[in-house]
Amino acid sequence: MAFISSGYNPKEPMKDRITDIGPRKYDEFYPPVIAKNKGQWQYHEVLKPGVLVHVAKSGDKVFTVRCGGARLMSTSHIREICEIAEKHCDGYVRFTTRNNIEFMVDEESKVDPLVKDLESRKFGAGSFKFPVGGTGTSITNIVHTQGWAHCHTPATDASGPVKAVMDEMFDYFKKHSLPAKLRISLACCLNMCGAVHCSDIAILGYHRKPPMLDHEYLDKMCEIPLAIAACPTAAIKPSKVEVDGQKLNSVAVKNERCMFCGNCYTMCPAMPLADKEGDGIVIMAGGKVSNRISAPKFSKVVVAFLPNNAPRWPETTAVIKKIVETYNAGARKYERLGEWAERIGWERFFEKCELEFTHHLIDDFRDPAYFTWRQTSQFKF
Amino acid sequence: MAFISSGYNPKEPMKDRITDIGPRKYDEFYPPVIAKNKGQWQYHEVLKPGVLVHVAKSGDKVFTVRCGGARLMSTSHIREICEIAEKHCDGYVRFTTRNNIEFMVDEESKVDPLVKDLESRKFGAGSFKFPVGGTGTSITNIVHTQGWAHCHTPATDASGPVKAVMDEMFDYFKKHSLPAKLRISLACCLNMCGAVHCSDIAILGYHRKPPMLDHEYLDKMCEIPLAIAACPTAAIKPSKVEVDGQKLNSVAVKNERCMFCGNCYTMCPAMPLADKEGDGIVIMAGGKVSNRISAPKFSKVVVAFLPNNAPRWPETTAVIKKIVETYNAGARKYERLGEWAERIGWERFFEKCELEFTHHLIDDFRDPAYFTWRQTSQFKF
Amino acid sequence: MAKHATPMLDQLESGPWPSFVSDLKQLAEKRAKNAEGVEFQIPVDVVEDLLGILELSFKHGRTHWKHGGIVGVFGYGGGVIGRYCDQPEMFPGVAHFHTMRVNQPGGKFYKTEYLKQLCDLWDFRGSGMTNMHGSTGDIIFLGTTTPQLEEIFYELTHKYNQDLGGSGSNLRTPADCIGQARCEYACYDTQALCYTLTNEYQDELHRPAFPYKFKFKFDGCPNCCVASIARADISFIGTWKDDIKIDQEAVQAYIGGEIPPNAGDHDGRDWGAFSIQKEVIRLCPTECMWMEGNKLMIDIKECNRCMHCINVMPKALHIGDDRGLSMLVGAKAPILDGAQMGSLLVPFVKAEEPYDEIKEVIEGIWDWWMEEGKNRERLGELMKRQGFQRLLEATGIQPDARHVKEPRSNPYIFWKEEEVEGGWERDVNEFRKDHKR
Amino acid sequence: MAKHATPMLDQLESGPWPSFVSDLKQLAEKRAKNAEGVEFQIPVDVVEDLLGILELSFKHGRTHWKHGGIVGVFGYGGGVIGRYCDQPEMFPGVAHFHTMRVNQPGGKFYKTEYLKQLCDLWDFRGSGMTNMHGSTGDIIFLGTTTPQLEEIFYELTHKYNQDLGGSGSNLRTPADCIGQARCEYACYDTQALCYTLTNEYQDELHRPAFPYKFKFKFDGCPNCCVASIARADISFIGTWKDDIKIDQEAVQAYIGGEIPPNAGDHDGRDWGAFSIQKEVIRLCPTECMWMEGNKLMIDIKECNRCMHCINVMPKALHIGDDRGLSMLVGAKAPILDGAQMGSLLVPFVKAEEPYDEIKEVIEGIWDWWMEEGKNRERLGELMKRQGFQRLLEATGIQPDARHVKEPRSNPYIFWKEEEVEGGWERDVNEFRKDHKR
Ligand code: SRM
Ligand code: SRM
Ligand code: SRM
Ligand code: SRM
Ligand code: SF4
Ligand code: SF4
Ligand code: SF4
Ligand code: SF4
Ligand code: SF4
Ligand code: SF4
Ligand code: SF4
Ligand code: SF4
Repeated sequence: MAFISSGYNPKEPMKDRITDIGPRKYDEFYPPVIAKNKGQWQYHEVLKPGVLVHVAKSGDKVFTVRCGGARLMSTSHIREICEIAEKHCDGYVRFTTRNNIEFMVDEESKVDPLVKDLESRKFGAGSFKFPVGGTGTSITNIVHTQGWAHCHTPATDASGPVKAVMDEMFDYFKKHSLPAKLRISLACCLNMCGAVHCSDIAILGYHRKPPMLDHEYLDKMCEIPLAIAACPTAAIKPSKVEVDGQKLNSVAVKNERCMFCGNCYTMCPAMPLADKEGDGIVIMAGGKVSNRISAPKFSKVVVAFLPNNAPRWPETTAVIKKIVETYNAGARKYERLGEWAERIGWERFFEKCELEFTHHLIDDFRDPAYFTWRQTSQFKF
Repeated sequence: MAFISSGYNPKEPMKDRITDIGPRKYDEFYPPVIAKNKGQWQYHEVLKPGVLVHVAKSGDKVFTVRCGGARLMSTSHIREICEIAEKHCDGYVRFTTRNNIEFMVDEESKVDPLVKDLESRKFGAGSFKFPVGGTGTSITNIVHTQGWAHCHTPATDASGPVKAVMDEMFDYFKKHSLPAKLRISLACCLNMCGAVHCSDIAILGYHRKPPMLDHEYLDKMCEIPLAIAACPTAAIKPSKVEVDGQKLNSVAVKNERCMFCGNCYTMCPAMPLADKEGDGIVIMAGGKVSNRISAPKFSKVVVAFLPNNAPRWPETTAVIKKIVETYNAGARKYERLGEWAERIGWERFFEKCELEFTHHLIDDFRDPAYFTWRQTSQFKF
Repeated sequence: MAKHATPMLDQLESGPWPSFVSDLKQLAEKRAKNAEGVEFQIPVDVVEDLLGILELSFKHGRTHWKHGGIVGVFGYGGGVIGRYCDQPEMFPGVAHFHTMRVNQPGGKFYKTEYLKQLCDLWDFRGSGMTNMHGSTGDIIFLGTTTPQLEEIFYELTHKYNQDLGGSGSNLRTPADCIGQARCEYACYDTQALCYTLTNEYQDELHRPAFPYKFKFKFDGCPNCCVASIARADISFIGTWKDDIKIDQEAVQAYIGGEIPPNAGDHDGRDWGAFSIQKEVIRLCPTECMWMEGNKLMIDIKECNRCMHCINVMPKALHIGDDRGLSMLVGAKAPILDGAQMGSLLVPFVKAEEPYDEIKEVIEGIWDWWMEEGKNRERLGELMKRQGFQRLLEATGIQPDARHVKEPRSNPYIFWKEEEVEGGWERDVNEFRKDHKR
Repeated sequence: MAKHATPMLDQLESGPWPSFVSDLKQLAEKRAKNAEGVEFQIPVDVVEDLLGILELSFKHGRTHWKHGGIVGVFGYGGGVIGRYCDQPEMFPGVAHFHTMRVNQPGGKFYKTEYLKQLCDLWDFRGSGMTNMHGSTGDIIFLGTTTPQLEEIFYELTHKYNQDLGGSGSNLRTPADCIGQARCEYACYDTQALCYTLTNEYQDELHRPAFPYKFKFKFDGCPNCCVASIARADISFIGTWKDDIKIDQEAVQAYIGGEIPPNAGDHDGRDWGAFSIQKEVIRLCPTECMWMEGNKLMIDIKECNRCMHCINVMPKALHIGDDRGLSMLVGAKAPILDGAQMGSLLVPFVKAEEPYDEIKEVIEGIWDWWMEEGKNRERLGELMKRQGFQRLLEATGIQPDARHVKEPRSNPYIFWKEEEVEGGWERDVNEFRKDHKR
């Protein structure tokens, strides 16, 4: 294929270069009903799972149909979204903060045809392309990250586990049956892109083996001081090694001080951590970000490790299913998962969810750990 | 006065020496009704402030009359206690964990004469010797420490402020009028003998000037390494100084790193901190130790500094009075001071108690400080 | 006929949830066919090789991507994440596989015309695979080669009036909730503020001058639909000062069961009849609500604007009119020092053009952070290291009980010399006159 | 006629609360008169000089006591606190003013005969001033001279069968609440356990072998009347496992207002009629109580034994019969690392002679602390530094959700090599076969 220039001239990079123009302006893309009623919305109703109506002071209404999507998305899929938007929504569409797709129409009569159309579209192998749902007290799309599809530090995949879990949770996506919203998020390493640390249920990729040291190449591939500085536990020290006869500058790692965060690898590709048995998933639970009733909460580690059992991660899906069902059975209306766990007590949470409490779950990271221990005689047998 | 030997012979310290015998056994000192009914008590009633009755399964009753005492106590005062105990209680008496005195009788008829007797006894200058009260929802005796009467590190006195505050709180000592128990404690320095850190109201002596350095004597009077090691903030470094011509080993203190804890002085008398303007009182509030309803709580710093205004510490008594009255007016039945403050929010606590919120009250001591900041959009205007 | 066998991935084509594998395959086929006769600027089999390398990762339980090194467009320090695979011979199509971050429009609203333009560009010069959207908010172009980076940037800016987003030690692409565009709870115009600040700080977004990344997120109200409090160095959360507006008739309609609670979003299960006592008044965290006969009363002074009652009865209760936002600062993921959520710095500020007050706070924070922050130290970590007091000084904000959940429980107050009567200099020999050694 | 003028102290003779100044003065006079003709072994004017030096401190706003140096009785490392004043010429009577800690009897019960013996001894060989009691629990003899220390110890042990208490890096004098002696809430015999352990560990109490001080306190129930959870390295807090015993008739009597709530100790103010819903059921932290018709029901499995309901209705509700105690460890004052409350280590253990299970835990903790603890490092600080897991290993206790208020929110788990399949040793060149550099 011949190289086709955009007009850019490498010899004169600055020639009529355009920079610092930022994004396209939001209001170019507002559907008319939105543009007209912005800031004048009066109330909304959730008509059924996946379908919202917002009513403006003017009396205007906008009907929103939300459908799920794998956010790892091809242009073919996006073009199909455009086709639907043009057919039903005058060519407007939006995406949600959790990677769902929202089609908006300005008349109730347009809702059913839109929904029917969306539900009718399937991939060849049978999965829905645009399942309608994810509103209200359902389980909506899983916020996630790159995983094995693009990143260099993951301890698990992203799109794979997400697909596996959402297949299990599909009924919850389609129904408003939970006591409150339940958010599941995934991050494929401790960097936690997507900030899963405040999710009702978080799936977190975690390494369990200290970095290997590629001594022969370490000094060539990395800035040794940066690698050393990257380590939060100061487990890395400079060291001289001898590899077949030649003295090399390299590093040594105090393995028992390593907490497998991968920072060293981010700084130095000659210190890989990834390992088939070593890597896997940590399950966290009980976080939230809304300020509704209770303040936002961090998720807590409830399972220290589950293996990367591709392609379906059965251990992970089973644990999540059990937690969701136990929460669903036990929580009160409006009660988030973390609020429920705190009300019944974490000792009960583990008992009811049939999860083993292991020493890994006791905080031993720095001073604040103390505040997670139990400084009261109050507990349940 | 001639030296009178106990029989101990300094030349033969080990000669029929008796050691490791421990305390006298508790049951030697139980009043008969206690000895008989121990472990068989069925319930109790608080008949009036300072007077309790405990009823045993056997039907036996023990009536307890509690009275306040300055725990800095002379043998004369103790002998008077004995006289009373012999007159009314067959020679039995006890002290409470908060330094009150409890006289116990086994018949209701004996209560009034005992109370009358106690209330009738006054010191020449007019203060009560044995004020009856301190039970139930009253303000009981102030747990306190040595202060200027005996210790070497205090930043305030103990017995003086206690007397001043209890004079102000006297009506509360005599009445069951508060929503719940309210405990006031005092510690004359950060060592917090008496553990005031979990009191409804804590009076804490605090230094505000870094240690002076008595260079000339420091090396003679102290083990320099111990002094250096004692400092929690590593503010102390070894240093050589010259005092009129002669080179001396001494220490240097990074003043801005000093948090005035006095540990150095405990290790090294050549590093005194005490200062008339520098020293004073920190007021803390909202702590508790019981596990009733809510878990135990630490007290929080609500006033960063009040001067040592002997003999009556008027600023301190005024602040405490204001807090107690505001709590008394606002709290619900059974609600401890800290539970009340948390329910209305600390922003309200400061407003209602007319206390200024200064930068000193924001935690900046190590990592856990973060958890005391406000990670929510929830607050009250 | 697929280039690589992908038995494990194929398994993920089953099940109801949209299969990314099926989607990848449909694009792979389309590129192979190339009906439109596109002059692909990167290998036509890029998606086949992506499937292949992903299958290999499923087999090995390990990623096959390498750290990207520094690639980008001229004059920008961000917007591109370099990637190379560690099996280029096996998968030449993804030997280079760089990401480009394209700054999404506010509220993630799109016109199809524009979306299709992006698709054309990306089919032509990239893999055709995207993330809609990345966790920060950008449109993610997933996978192209180094020579194409400038070409894509040139077309984006010249043809589509569209700039890149952030990466590296820059301001990252700001993101907002849908807000006033379609939400009755919005206390300020999240899109307007997000857009204004994004453009105001283009230089900070494109040219690394910070110790580390820095993020803005804009939530129109305390429901936090863009999760700003969990993942933005500065979260802008809408709030208000005056009364919650109450439509007493509508309240009665809720009590009477004519209107389903919480906009009807609990309808998947029988929760029994609505009880305003149980579901609203008793769940109010500040206990500032009560019924006076048929009238619902709210003591707004005691309300902390948690949104619960409004969420339950959106037809009856409405946010107040004296609106603005709170600024919380320091949220971040756990690396290195443990995760943080935003800590309240500015309880209330009006959110009105030209937003000068807000910019002042932002710039005060940046000056301090750029002065004091260590390399790769997030704002939250600096706050922990130097203390909240320093942040107040840097922004000229007065200490306020609203800054804390509770006052310190340790009495370790670091007094400054100028705060202490008589200062710290003392003559020990004077002292010794009263206190013999 | 007083030896020193004390205008400031005199002020503290006014007001209703017992005046320590008046008390000091009465003793000063008594010694001056010396009606009984006691052969005082320390200066007769010791109390006058104590008043004098205290007045001087009131004037100066500073203490006039110096650090004590090492004084004590032969073979003991504790029990005496040395004190000297820094103005011996002005106040010769208190030039030496050492404290002796006398191990108080359990529950602080006394027979006057014994108290008077102590008074005789202390008038004769000391200042006659005491603390009844010290914060740890001891009887404090306040102020004597070095030569008297052995004499007093000799008389205490030989005449009064009484030993000293603790100070220094020892086990400190254990203390207990009144417990079963006079309290219906007591879940075990605090005096018996306190006495048994005090005697069992006399060597640890008298001879410094620890990194720092170590304290035991014994509370018969979660009301914590000896504040063990705030100030003991090991707090022993009574609790029970089976049902709270309910006397339904008495419950009705409370509801009917025949019995005042909380033993009548709120009678100083009109709180209105008692409401079991408002005052008991709704305040129960676990919400495990309800009325079934006239019957009060408690789901004991959900109860956390906070004592509230029992405290409110002591005639109707009684602790269960399957009794024991919880052990919480690590409480301490703020120096150096910030204050700690006890953290739950042993949720439940029977408290029965010979208490072997309890001793095992104690000794496991001591072995670990003596092995790993730094000089002046309290147990709680060691727990923070090395982690709760180490404490569990040292005591052979299984991790349990009851050990935490909540599980960790940071995922930074320090895995041990033996826990990880395949261990940690790997051959990077093997790895490189699948992952090119
Ligand atoms: C579309 C979206 C905003 C956007 O700009 O894209 C959105 C839209 C609405 N949110 Fe949200 N929220 C959206 C993400 C969130 C998030 C962010 C997240 O999950 O990452 C949160 C925080 C969740 C958390 O706390 O962990 C969020 C917490 C809420 C809450 C508080 C729920 C709670 O019980 O705590 C409400 C109030 C409610 O549910 O009544 C709310 C309410 C709403 C309302 C009803 C607001 C309105 O009147 O329009 C909207 C419809 C809700 C629904 O789905 O039934 N929205 N909402 C996001 C849809 C995501 C999705 O595709 O599923
Ligand atoms: C005598 C004493 C025990 C002793 O061994 O000396 C004692 C005795 C009783 N306490 Fe106590 N408490 C005693 C110190 C404490 C302490 C320790 C302290 O304050 O340093 C506490 C913890 C306070 C705190 O939480 O900060 C304490 C918290 C309680 C509570 C829980 C109160 C609460 O609302 O949290 C109860 C239950 C109650 O009040 O109904 C209680 C109940 C009782 C009862 C009713 C127990 C009983 O059935 O006999 C006793 C009479 C209480 C009264 O004064 O009306 N006792 N009680 C102590 C008297 C101290 C004094 O002279 O005033
Ligand atoms: C693409 C994206 C994940 C995704 O699949 O959506 C992403 C991908 C990466 N993130 Fe992230 N982060 C992404 C959103 C986030 C978020 C969420 C957010 O911004 O709301 C977070 C948590 C919030 C925060 O900033 O704390 C996040 C926290 C991190 C961290 C940890 C930073 C910290 O201070 O804790 C790192 C590590 C680092 O900076 O070296 C990191 C680093 C990375 C790197 C650059 C890995 C590296 O060190 O090279 C990843 C490149 C992956 C790739 O191959 O493209 N990423 N990263 C997200 C950006 C897309 C976009 O622009 O829209
Ligand atoms: C006498 C007494 C205060 C009182 O007036 O009652 C006391 C007095 C002293 N304590 Fe204390 N402590 C006393 C109970 C306490 C308590 C309360 C308790 O035991 O329940 C505490 C808090 C609980 C704890 O142990 O954490 C306490 C925490 C301290 C500390 C801080 C220890 C820590 O780890 O934080 C120190 C500093 C030190 O050890 O160097 C200390 C040090 C001291 C010294 C020895 C000062 C010194 O460093 O030389 C004081 C001697 C004063 C004197 O001149 O006699 N004292 N000390 C208490 C002992 C009397 C008794 O035996 O009954
Ligand atoms: S979470 Fe980790 S592995 Fe996943 S995308 Fe972010 S940095 Fe990469
Ligand atoms: S993985 Fe993290 S903790 Fe382990 S050596 Fe690397 S940087 Fe240090
Ligand atoms: S608190 Fe401080 S000054 Fe007071 S007695 Fe204890 S150590 Fe001494
Ligand atoms: S007072 Fe405390 S902080 Fe200050 S120098 Fe002395 S030991 Fe260090
Ligand atoms: S954050 Fe508030 S304003 Fe924004 S979309 Fe959610 S509910 Fe509406
Ligand atoms: S917003 Fe929240 S705090 Fe305010 S009244 Fe409603 S429920 Fe109560
Ligand atoms: S702690 Fe419990 S058992 Fe001991 S005295 Fe107090 S209430 Fe009674
Ligand atoms: S003891 Fe406490 S938790 Fe148990 S039932 Fe009574 S009030 Fe509830």
